[in-house]
Amino acid sequence: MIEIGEEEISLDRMIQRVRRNEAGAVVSFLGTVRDDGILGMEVEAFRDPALSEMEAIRQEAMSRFSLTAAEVSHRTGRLAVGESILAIVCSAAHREEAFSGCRYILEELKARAPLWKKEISSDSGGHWVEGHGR
Amino acid sequence: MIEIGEEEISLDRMIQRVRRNEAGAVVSFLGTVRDDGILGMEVEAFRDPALSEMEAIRQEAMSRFSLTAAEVSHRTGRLAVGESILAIVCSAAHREEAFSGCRYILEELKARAPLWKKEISSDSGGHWVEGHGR
Amino acid sequence: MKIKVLAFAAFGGILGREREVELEEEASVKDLLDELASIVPGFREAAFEPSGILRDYVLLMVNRKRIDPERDLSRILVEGDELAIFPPLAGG
Amino acid sequence: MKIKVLAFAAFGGILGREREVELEEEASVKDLLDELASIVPGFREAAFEPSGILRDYVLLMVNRKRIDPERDLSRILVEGDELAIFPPLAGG
Repeated sequence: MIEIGEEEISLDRMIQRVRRNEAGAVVSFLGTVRDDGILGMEVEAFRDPALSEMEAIRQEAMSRFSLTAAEVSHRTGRLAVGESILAIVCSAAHREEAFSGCRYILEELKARAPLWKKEISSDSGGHWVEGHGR
Repeated sequence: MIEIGEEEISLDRMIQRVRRNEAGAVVSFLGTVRDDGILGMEVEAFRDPALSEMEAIRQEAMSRFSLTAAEVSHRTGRLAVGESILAIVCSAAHREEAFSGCRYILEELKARAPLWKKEISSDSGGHWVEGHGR
Repeated sequence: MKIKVLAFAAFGGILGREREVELEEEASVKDLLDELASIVPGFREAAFEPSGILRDYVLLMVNRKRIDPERDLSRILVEGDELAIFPPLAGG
Repeated sequence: MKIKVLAFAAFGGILGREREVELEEEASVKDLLDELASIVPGFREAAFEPSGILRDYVLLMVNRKRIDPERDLSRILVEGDELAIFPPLAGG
């Protein structure tokens, strides 16, 4: 499952969904809004291209690392400090593949999915996080 | 929190407990009984030394990778295919530290904590998994 | 002809998230960017170097496919095309 | 004197998970292992090479601290000591 939405991410349900009898390892990554003296964050997506790119990345990870399952969920909209931004969950027969797959999806998503984050500061303004992805 | 016990692991609660406003990343590993043509697994621990070693490993990971929090839970007793054996959860300011800390705890635990696994096969017997840790 | 323009992140603040621009037939991507620069305050400074070259951090899609600003600014648009303009990606 | 013996994994199957062994005063870890070999069927074959050397995969703790079978088999035990015997670790 690939999703982009405003609702709270249910990491627990994602983990339950990727569990398989033939998988011995499940690795998950949860990205949250870190308190850097900000009030929160605003996440924006170019939704359909972002979903396609995330699905392409998921498929690459599945075949490259022989994953048994993988899910990615990215939130958009206004998020408070501590809230979830992104969750990635991968299952595989062995731990190496599950770790590598999760890391791969995370790095590729940052580089390739059309998503942006604005840090909301106390002065009712904010600034867009400088992107590195192209 | 470090724990060894017979009860089902609540990975979700572990993840909730390591979330912090100053942490931007939570990485978790869940090890489950993989279906290798076995009926299940029996996990045995030398309980107190295993708890001490797991706590020592947790502390090493906390300082080496600047983790904000880390928890480890290992089950013992008879486990069916698909059930959880082990969960490790780490939070950190950034993703690199959270991934490295989780991986470190997993590898050190396998090498250093006095725990053993027996694969239960269909013929009512089974065999102890050959250990690599000393 | 009408071209839809989508803008994200800082460019959304300047251009608005979505707008339609009326252009002559046979207009190129570069013509569209010039038109935006002439009608939207602040867009020229945000998107172009003082020398008139498109800034490095301006990324473009036509009909949801990335185009190369070095090569494809001369691409001719047709009625109903959609241009998306955004800074480097920063999700995750 | 009485020494407690804990055994895990395959050694638990041979020795039982926990037992007490009665030894002469001043007995060493090696004496304890020899006593186990003489009273418990199968333990000698499981723990020792045919040459009489302790097998590589036999790991030992005295009072929950690991001891080195190369160096510490001559260690003298005292009443109430606890020996743990187990194969290489295999958790996780």
